[in-house]
Amino acid sequence: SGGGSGSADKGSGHKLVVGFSQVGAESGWRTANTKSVQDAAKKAGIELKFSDAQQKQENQIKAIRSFIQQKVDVIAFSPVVESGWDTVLKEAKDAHIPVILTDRAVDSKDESLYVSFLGSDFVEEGKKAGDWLVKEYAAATGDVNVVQLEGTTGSAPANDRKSGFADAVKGQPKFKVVASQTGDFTRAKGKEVMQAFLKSQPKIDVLYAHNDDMALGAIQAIEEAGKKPGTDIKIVSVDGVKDAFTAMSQGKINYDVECNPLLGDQLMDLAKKVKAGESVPRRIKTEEGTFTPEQATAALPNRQY
Amino acid sequence: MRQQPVLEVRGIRKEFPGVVALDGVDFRLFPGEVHALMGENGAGKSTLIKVLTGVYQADGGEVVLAGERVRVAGPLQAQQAGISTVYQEVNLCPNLSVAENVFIGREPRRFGLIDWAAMRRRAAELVRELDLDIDVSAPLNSYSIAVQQLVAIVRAVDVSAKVLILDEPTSSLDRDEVRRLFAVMRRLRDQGVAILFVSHFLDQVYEICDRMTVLRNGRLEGEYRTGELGQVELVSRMIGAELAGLDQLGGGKRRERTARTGEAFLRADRLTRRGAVEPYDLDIRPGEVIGLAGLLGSGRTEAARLLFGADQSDGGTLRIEGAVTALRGPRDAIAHGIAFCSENRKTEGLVGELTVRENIVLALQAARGWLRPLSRTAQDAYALKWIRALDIRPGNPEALVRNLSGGNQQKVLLARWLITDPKLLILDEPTRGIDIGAKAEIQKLVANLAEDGMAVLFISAELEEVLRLSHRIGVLRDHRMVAQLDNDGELTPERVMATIASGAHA
Amino acid sequence: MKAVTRSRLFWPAAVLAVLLVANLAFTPDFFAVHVRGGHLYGSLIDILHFGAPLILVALGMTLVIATGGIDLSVGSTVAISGALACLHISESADPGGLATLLGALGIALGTALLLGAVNGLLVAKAGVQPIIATLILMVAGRGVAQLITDGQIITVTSDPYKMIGGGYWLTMPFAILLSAAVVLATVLLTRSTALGLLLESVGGNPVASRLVGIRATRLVALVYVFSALCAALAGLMVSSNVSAADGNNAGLWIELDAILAVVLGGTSLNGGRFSLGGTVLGALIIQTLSTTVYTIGIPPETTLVFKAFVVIAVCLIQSPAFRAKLAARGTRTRRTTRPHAAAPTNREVGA
Amino acid sequence: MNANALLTRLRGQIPLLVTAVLLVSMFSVGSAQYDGFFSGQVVLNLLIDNAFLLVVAVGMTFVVLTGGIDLSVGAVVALSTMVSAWLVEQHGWPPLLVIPLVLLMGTAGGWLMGWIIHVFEIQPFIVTLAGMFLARGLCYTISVESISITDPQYTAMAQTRIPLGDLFVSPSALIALLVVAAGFVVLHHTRLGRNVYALGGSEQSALLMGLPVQRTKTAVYAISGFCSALGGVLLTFYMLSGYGLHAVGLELDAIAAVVIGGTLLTGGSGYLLGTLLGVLVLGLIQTVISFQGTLSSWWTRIVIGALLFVFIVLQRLITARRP
Ligand SMILES: Nc1ncnc2c1ncn2[C@@H]1O[C@H](COP(=O)(O)OP(=O)(O)OP(=O)(O)O)[C@@H](O)[C@H]1O
Ligand SMILES: Nc1ncnc2c1ncn2[C@@H]1O[C@H](COP(=O)(O)OP(=O)(O)OP(=O)(O)O)[C@@H](O)[C@H]1O
Ligand SMILES: [Mg+2]
Ligand SMILES: [Mg+2]
Repeated sequence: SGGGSGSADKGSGHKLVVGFSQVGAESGWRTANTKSVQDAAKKAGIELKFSDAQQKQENQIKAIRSFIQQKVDVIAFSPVVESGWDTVLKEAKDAHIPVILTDRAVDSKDESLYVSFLGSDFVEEGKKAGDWLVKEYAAATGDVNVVQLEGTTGSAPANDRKSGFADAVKGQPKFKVVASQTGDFTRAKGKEVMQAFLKSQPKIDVLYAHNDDMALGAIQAIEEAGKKPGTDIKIVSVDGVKDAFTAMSQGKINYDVECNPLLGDQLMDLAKKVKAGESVPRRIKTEEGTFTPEQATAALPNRQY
Repeated sequence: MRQQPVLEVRGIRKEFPGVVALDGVDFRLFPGEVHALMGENGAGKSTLIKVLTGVYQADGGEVVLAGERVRVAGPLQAQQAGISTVYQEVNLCPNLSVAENVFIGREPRRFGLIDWAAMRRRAAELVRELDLDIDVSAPLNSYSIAVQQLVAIVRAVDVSAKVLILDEPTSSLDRDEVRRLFAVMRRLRDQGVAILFVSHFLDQVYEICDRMTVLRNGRLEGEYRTGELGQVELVSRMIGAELAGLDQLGGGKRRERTARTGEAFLRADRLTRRGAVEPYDLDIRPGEVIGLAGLLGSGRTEAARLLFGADQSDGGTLRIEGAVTALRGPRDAIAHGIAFCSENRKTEGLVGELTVRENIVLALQAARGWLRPLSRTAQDAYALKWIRALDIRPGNPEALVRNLSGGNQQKVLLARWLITDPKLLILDEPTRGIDIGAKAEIQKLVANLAEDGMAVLFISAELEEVLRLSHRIGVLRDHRMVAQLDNDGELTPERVMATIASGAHA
Repeated sequence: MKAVTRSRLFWPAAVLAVLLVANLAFTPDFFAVHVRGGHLYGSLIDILHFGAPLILVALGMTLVIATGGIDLSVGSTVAISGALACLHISESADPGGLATLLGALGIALGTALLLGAVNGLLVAKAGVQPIIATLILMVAGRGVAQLITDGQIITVTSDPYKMIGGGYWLTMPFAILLSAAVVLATVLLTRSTALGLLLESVGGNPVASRLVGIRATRLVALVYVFSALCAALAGLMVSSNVSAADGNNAGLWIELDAILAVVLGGTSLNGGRFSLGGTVLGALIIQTLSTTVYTIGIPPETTLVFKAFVVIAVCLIQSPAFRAKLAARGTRTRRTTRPHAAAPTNREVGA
Repeated sequence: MNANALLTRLRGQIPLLVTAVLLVSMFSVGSAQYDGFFSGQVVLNLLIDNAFLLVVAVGMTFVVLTGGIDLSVGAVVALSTMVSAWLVEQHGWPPLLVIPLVLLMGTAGGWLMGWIIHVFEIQPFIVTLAGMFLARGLCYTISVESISITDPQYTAMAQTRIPLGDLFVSPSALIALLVVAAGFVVLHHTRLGRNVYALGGSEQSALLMGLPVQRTKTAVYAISGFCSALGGVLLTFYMLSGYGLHAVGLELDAIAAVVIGGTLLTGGSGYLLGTLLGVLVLGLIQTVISFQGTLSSWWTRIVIGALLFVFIVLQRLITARRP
């Protein structure tokens, strides 16, 4: 490395090298996340070693090992799962390479294995969705029948968004989750499952989808059943992708909890600071909001992904 | 008072969907005898053997082994009980070496591990006993069907069992091999082994067997001493009708042959393939039957395969109807009106899962191309015609070929090529496993086809058959065409044998 | 009666019927089909509708399997064709136009033709084992689909395109009609020409097939092309149904479902005899199973356990060996009610 | 034995040699291309990182040699990690009890599948697919979350590094090599092994030759089940966690490794050492990708496919050209 357009090089005289191990490319959200990291690195003049794990933890471990082998300055990665990182992180620590987690935490007991965690909190997202529901139906007296479209069984966002939501509505027996199935985070499955729900459930008031894609699929199913999404069935979802905002502006989604993939700039800043030896907070939350249809309509033109 | 039979079955019944293969058959096998099981194709011989060895479970009746009633659960148990079997279709593992095929399941071991060196050494010895000169560490499928049959025999014989069952072991062997096999059988018999022998060659049966049991249509016809029953009478017991004369058994006089002249349909000039057959010349005129004679492994099959494009020649030229032709594959050959009926019906011939009808029309259909399907009526007509002509049993065109008896499968294969109405018909061991009645029919058929102008290349291990049909005979030895003899009426099997032995032009 | 039960389609059909009836117990109006908004509406329609792409993919797979091969790349082909079509439509000036639609179809099917040809050449000409040959495209193809969509979901709004997978014609979902037409065409193609026989021959005994002069190379290559075309059509259907192309997830694991459908339909993975009707039934069994899971509310955590037991039960019922053993057990237990016949010895040889 | 026999047997090994040579060339190209690639540790890491795959692929080789297929391996691996983590962490069972138990469970599961396949004559594809569903499903019924393992004995296994000069290997890598050696001996020097080949050559013949077909078939699936469970144990050492989504798609990797190694999917022909090479090929492709380090997600897949393509086609061309 070195040379080239290295105008950003300061002090040490060689470009900062960051190794980033991404989970995979399983969704548009993830791709936006990848892109943001890559663009930010370019902008900050940082050499990025990028590796895609294709949803496999073992591939991520391999990638981190190879980063250590290549003696990068900082390692950043989005863990596929929370557990099972101690060994390889210890190796990184032994090689004096600081590690930053993005998007998801690890459950390691040894706090010294990573310097900072930057990203969203899936449980929090589920909670926000639940809170909105509680508020929306504060006045309602009868049962509120909720159907849930879960993410890929066993995946962290699915687990966490489910439990966060459940926590938020726990105290209120009127909220009944009458059906809950996995839609694998995809539109096609979301549509298929919703279609079955519409036939097997006599009364559905609310749909809670673990991501926008499933919600968008479900909307089509609802429309084909001759009902009005957003009116006959209220919809709350997570992610905040552009298509969902469009749907919101048409009144088809009632509430969307943002899960921001654009943490590239923050990550690069963090990497520079860590390399420079500055102290950084252990937990940095990405800037995430929640959107009502009005807010979404306003934000739609600037939405990047 | 005779001694107790080692193996006895009483009232055995075996039914397959739509067919009663065995119906109340009794059968006894005594130590120290060679016992022939006789019957037409589809009479139930192989089925009886499979019931005896536990491949099939009988639907009724009982098996008594050394005086005890038993239920033979499977071939493994049969083997453990001292019954060693060579089944009709070669049932060895083509991917394993010859040595392994001989020893698998009872490999010599040292410290719990297979002793490969000992295994190869002993296999080589055993194989040499039958005068086979083959590399025992080569995979079995690099050898011809005849060699494979011998390997199966070697395996069965070496088990040194109380009972040895041989289901048509000689169907592709030549005289010498048969002689050596009989020597081994006699030795075993003298040691007290009971041998069950199935063959459609009556001469062989009369030569080696002490007694015989005749089956007809799955029923027991009777049990006889070989001396008690003449050949003619035996045949009439087998087919259940009086025979006009021995002449019809196929042992009869040779057919009149008018020598053919004119343009050769096919002419091979120094045609060769490295490692398979040395350069040879051959021409076949329409209406001519050319026989190929030679010992096992002499290269007859391989010479024939070159004429069909089944293997690529790497030297010499082939002319078809005068024009030099390079056959790129069987498809080319078929397009030129050549048909090749392989000696190995199981691996190179039939598609077991398809029906008799489909197997019969397959070659014709392939030649027409997929866009011009034979109508179902046409298919049925072909199938029924040849089922009748060759007496294929069961006569149901929708039966799966896999379920047919060996001889009937062979007839299906023949029918497949006959309906393509070829100009040159290559028949490699076409009468393998076919009963004598049908054999005579087939020989007559071949002669008639030639009479009508078809050229025929006829390969058979049975020299008499070759002599009976051919106008000329090419003699092969060690992959070389050593002579071409005119079958002028004076040619005798002995002279052909002598030519083979001397390897010189006669 | 016996002739009916012996038919190859009897057991798959029986299984399907049992599954459907089981649903009735949980959802009383499961079999009800209404007309709503001019469309047929009901669970049975849904099963056919969502099963349509699987039927298509499994159809192509059947022919591949008949030749003794296997095609793992169908899932990627599904993704690629949907992605290409949606990309073309989304970039065109007139997304709702018929010309655009035809262009999209042409690009998608044309590409599939190419992909199938690559598979076919690898298998038939180069002699690579089918599972590996198609694994290459399975891995790379998913990447290509992502490359086309840039990893995002391409949403399109095109009424004619929507028609393929999500539209209705004569009150029926068009997808059902389309796949029915393809099934019919395939049946005609294989059974009223000699294609079926030749394929079965190649799969049943390749050596013998060569010796009877069947053009096995060409036939095998063509079968992979056909499979890719079916997959591409399925891909169009899937993406059209949701009006979006998802390069990441479209057709994920559909190859397993398709193979399962073929096998449930009674076609052996070893090649040879194949049954298109069986495959259709197999695909419907799988789709009904999913629908059953949704409608009777099996929690996602136990869905797979449930599926495992259903699949095994289905296979056992279909297995002649199992039925024979069951029947034998039945007669034996009935017999044991009287004391054992005092046969002197009835031991198993060498047991 | 004469020279001719030696030659024929050597000729049988040619595909294996070709694969090995291609593997070495791929490694050389990688070394020339990337800094730090040409090191012993990269080679050893191939073993360390793919130990569990190697073990699973050994089991798969047995199955494929009989002409069968085992789709359940990935799920059994996941179930093994899950059961280990669950028992050790949430029930406090000692690892020395848990590991044999898990191995037994895998073996029994495999045995059961083999038994069903043989006795009821159902195609292996479906039976093992059902096994896959069942094993994955059982994972989720234990927990949908991942369970991390903090047990000191597991962490010790995970972090132990056995030095080899300047380099090191993990105990798991050694275990995997041991399994390969054991598999080799069983396949090539015991009756069971030869019966496996015979079964793959022709099941009907094997039956008629009086070979213990049922025993062999169930044994083969039991071995595969055992190897999967052992692979799962090694994976727990590697990941220190149990998770229902571990090893998704591993069955395809294992089958690919076996087939790349020259084993025919139709059975009866192939080598265990080929499987070792196959695993190394897959691992090396992965390593090249990670050293490349600039590929976006989709290019990663495309390049993996392309490398696989080049490898397979070269392998075919070279082996096909010999006389
Ligand atoms: N598995 C099977 N299924 C159905 N029918 C069968 C099966 N095996 C044999 N048969 C039928 O049983 C009858 C007896 O066949 P078998 O093989 O015993 O004859 P064979 O006497 O050995 O004849 P060949 O001389 O031709 O070998 C035949 O009609 C055959 O079609
Ligand atoms: N001593 C031997 N006996 C038999 N076959 C042998 C022997 N030595 C070598 N072989 C091989 O067996 C193969 C048989 O060749 P081929 O099939 O052409 O013979 P064939 O004359 O048709 O004899 P048959 O068909 O009667 O076995 C050849 O490849 C030959 O090399
Ligand atoms: Mg017979
Ligand atoms: Mg021959």
